[in-house]
Amino acid sequence: MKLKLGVFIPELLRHLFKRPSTVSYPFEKLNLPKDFRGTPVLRPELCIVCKSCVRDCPAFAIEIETLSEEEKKYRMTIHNDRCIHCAQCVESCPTGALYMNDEYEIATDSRRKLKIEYIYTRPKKAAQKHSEK
Amino acid sequence: MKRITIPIGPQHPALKEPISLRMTIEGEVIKDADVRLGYNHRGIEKLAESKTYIQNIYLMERICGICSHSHTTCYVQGVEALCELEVPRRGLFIRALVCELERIHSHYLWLGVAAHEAGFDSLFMYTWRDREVVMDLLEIISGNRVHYAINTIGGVRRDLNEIQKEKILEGVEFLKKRMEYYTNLGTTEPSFVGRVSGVGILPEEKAMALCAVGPTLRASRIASDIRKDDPYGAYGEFPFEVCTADTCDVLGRVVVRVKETIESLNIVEYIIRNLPEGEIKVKAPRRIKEGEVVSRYEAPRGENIHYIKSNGTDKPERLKVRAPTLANYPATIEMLKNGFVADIPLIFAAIDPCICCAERFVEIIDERKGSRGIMTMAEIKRKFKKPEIKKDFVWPL
Amino acid sequence: MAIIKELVYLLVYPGMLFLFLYSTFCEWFDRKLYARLQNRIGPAYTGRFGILQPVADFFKLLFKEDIVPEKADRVIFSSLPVIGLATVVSAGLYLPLWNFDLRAPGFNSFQGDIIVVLYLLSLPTLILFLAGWHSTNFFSTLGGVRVLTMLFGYEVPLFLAVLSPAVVADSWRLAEIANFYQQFPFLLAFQIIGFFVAVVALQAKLERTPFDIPHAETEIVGGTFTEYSGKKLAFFRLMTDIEMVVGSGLMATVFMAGFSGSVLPSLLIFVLKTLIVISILSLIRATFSRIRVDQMVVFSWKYLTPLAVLQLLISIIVKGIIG
Amino acid sequence: MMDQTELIEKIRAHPGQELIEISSPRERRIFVSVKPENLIKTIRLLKDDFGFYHVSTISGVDKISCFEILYHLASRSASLTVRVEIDRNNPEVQSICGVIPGAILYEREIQDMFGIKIINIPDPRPLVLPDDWPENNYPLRKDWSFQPPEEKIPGEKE
Amino acid sequence: MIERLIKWSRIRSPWILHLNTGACNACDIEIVDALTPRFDVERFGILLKASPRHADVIVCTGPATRQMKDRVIRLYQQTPDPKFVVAVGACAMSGCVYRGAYNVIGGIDQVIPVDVYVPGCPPRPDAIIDGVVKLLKKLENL
Ligand code: SF4
Ligand code: SF4
Ligand code: SF4
Ligand code: SF4
Ligand code: SF4
Ligand code: SF4
Ligand code: SF4
Ligand code: SF4
Repeated sequence: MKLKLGVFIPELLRHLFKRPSTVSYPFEKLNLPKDFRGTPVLRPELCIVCKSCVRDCPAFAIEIETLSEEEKKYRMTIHNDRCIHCAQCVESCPTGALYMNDEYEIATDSRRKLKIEYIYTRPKKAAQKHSEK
Repeated sequence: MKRITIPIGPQHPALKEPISLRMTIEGEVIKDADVRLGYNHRGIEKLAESKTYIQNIYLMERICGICSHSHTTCYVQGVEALCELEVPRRGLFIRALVCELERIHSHYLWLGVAAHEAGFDSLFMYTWRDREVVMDLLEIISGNRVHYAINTIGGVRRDLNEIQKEKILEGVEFLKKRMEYYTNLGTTEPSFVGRVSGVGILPEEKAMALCAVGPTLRASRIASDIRKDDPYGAYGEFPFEVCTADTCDVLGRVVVRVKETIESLNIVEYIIRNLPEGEIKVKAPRRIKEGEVVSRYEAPRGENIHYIKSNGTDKPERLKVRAPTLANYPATIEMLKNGFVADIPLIFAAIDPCICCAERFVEIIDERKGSRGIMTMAEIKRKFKKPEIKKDFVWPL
Repeated sequence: MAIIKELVYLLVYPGMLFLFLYSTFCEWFDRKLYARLQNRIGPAYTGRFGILQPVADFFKLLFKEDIVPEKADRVIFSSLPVIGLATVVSAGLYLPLWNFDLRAPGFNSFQGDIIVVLYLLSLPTLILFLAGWHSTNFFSTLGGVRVLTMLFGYEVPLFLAVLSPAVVADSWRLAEIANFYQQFPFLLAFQIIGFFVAVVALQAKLERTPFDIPHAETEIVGGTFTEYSGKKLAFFRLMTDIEMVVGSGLMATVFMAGFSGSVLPSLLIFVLKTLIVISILSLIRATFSRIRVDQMVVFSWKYLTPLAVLQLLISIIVKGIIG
Repeated sequence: MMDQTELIEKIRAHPGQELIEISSPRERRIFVSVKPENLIKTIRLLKDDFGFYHVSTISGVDKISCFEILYHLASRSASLTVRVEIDRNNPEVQSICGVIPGAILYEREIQDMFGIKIINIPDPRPLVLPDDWPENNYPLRKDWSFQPPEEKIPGEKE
Repeated sequence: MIERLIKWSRIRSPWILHLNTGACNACDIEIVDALTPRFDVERFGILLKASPRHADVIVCTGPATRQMKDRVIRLYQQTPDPKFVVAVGACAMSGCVYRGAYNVIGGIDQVIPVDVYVPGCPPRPDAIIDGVVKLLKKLENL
């Protein structure tokens, strides 16, 4: 191996007159790839409260509370401050009630704002069958 | 000269390998070194016993942010062996593809970090700029830049389509060109070579006795690579060479990694061109049969080994993880002895302990407790009044 | 009248105010160029093109809390940054920038002022050493020791290289040296080696890559500055910046024939020439990796000093021929 | 390279070995059980005569009835696990650092996590657990459990 | 006038100290990534500093581990006022997948006050920049 003084200079000078490779974020948003794993979102009308998502979520980010047994009223809380955006819940959900959108710039100054609650009643069997098609 | 002991670290970003090095030095020369782990210790092994096999995939992934795929692959391989699942070939190929892309990103990252440790910021900037190309490829394959979450028990979660394949080939082309340039640069730039050659010598016998792994071992003339010695997944089919160097120093480790990157780029190309058709995964049972398994994997930094013992439930009985960096610490201590203070970061970076932030931590240990501050700007202070620090946090033990 | 002129000279141009503004501009220029060499943008949104970035840094530090480590000697620890700043500013006053009458030298131009400037420029190094030593932090102490070790390396070649143009010009006065080379610009061609040696030594004096050994972040955190915060850090940073301006101004005076004419043209020439020197410094910073302190000493005694001696020989021969 | 059945035969036929059991559940994996007192001897034999020079790691399992310690050795052709079972009431085992110095960190880890006393360990200080860790708490024992502290989210209504 | 100068300079020059309190490294890498040519946070005047004495913003990654807890507090105290803390990643917010592990507190806000939370595991570098920009906005309105 021979040493050459200043081998890097040509490369450096070449780039001096090139456009920098810096993107102008945050003034221009970046393109996201298709299927980017952003934030999990629930479609309450599809959820049959089977709790597969709760069981499989590695970060305990989903909680389902029963508000009323007779009315079949439930509250699902997605803790975005715990979520690791792995999309396992989407995969586990038998009805496709959960999906990932592509939001990722959700920084805030309070953890409370990251907690998303859905209050819903469990849909009737028929309605749910329908939407599966 | 007076001997003094200085703390380097207390904390190092890798999960299993958070570290505090205590150096005893005389002037600028290191006389002795000692390691203390535990700053990053989170108790993953215990935690794993209380999580299901599926949840554990994601836990394993988060052992480490650089070789995240290594840990999941090693883990799912083990679980698949336990329940005797036959993973479809396409699944294995995609897994290997992500493995190699990860190796490429890790070695690019490492080259940058090594340059940064040597104070060569321009090279750091250039390599990391080019690393973005790999990150983009990984993102289009898996949907996330770092924790790909592509492995699942029984195969992989996402398939590849034609557009993605094309993009990967394009990226590989570009990366190969750049890596060749960096090979040339890294081995001919006098100030850089002056910093890395002859530094951190680890002779062959010592490397063996101290159980070094990965590029650190290979830079000491030993051609050991789990991908060749104990082929897992689809690695039996890929043509590639095990790269070694015989200088036994940091320069050798640079050379090994650079060569390996080029090999990996070739493997990626091979995988894309020979990707078999078919399913990508098979369904896995939730409960895993009783048994035990040792799973080995060649991570970018060396051998990664998981020992899994199952007891027939949906949670493992015992999950032991040995990440490669840990295996290299005894060797590192050997290398540090009689080196210069200036070489600590380089030698340390040479085993690639995900040092990228290893020195950012460098806690300026200021043992005099509660160094006093003069409040010149009382007003500002009031304005930025903060909630109290919770010093009284009690550990429930 | 003379007093007012001198006050203006001290405080406004080319004294404090000018040096402050121009040094922040130079820092911006250096950072921007360095960033562009690395294919990035560099400071961009503070003022136009980020030109006010160093100013913002300075004021922010000025208004931050200021911590003195408990074990450190409070008086020394706090006074060092101010002394350092004072030395570089006074070194700056000797640059032949405004009222340099060759026949009637004023208070800031006299035979031998080149030596005074060189010594004033050595002082910041000592101050850095003291600052490191008095921080009582291990990393700072190590940084301080490295500062001193490096000083032995680069000081001799720097002096030899800077003095050799003076030998040819047969004067120890900056204004006269500059004037001499304005009359005989071709003689500068014989000073190329000296210029190279002096720029490298200046890079070492400013502790920039590849000689940023005393505050190598990856090795010893902030080196000598580790314990400094708030105002004191602001002054130290300003000190380094002004040192860079004065150093490159010195290079421009002795190796590039100085700055002639009245206030405005001389200012323009000054800016142009110092920016050329600073560009070279930035390019060096981007091209190399940091070397070890022992390598640095070996380098300067094996290559820099012999080259500087060679330059001195050439100068003496040239002197003999033209004299 | 030797195939594992051949290797097993060779180990079995080797004079001076005192194995309780040897098996190979899958390719290139060998499990060997020995008595604690024969541990050092076996490891030395495996290293000197069969090329298992590399300690990949040492893991332990709490089997309630006893502790099981597994030494994962590796050569270029296979991975071999030496299993010893030790008494839970008097957990002690010899250090193998005399044979393979690279095992030191793993032994320290085992010591921390299971509270197993390693006899003749060159460096007995704790490795992974925090400095202020209370004594006689060994996280990986099955009878040790941990209740996480309640989380207080700042700004949350109490 | 002075007030405005102070505020202006503070917003324009946030120097960060990167502190890993037991993270898996991915967040750290993404923070470093934000410094490199593609994202280049130096545009905003952000510099990465090695010493807490020089920093204004502590960027924390990782769930606070037991061993790190005291050090986090000490580093926080060593940083001169005014100082701000950004928690990057699910770990620093809540402990992520390590919730319930014996050596993890779970979330850096259990130890020191946090100003901005950046979700993600790891957050993309642009999400981190977004978090810092939100911190600066918060400062502006203070
Ligand atoms: S339907 Fe699936 S998730 Fe529900 S109880 Fe049966 S196996 Fe479990
Ligand atoms: S994406 Fe993963 S972490 Fe987030 S809610 Fe779904 S399963 Fe849980
Ligand atoms: S979201 Fe899906 S997985 Fe979760 S409870 Fe509802 S239906 Fe079940
Ligand atoms: S050696 Fe591998 S497993 Fe360990 S921290 Fe580094 S990347 Fe992660
Ligand atoms: S892998 Fe081992 S060292 Fe790491 S957290 Fe788990 S128990 Fe601790
Ligand atoms: S040490 Fe290894 S495993 Fe850990 S983050 Fe770094 S590369 Fe990954
Ligand atoms: S370890 Fe520190 S200095 Fe090195 S690359 Fe990472 S952030 Fe930069
Ligand atoms: S938030 Fe995720 S990526 Fe970041 S440190 Fe934690 S586990 Fe790693």
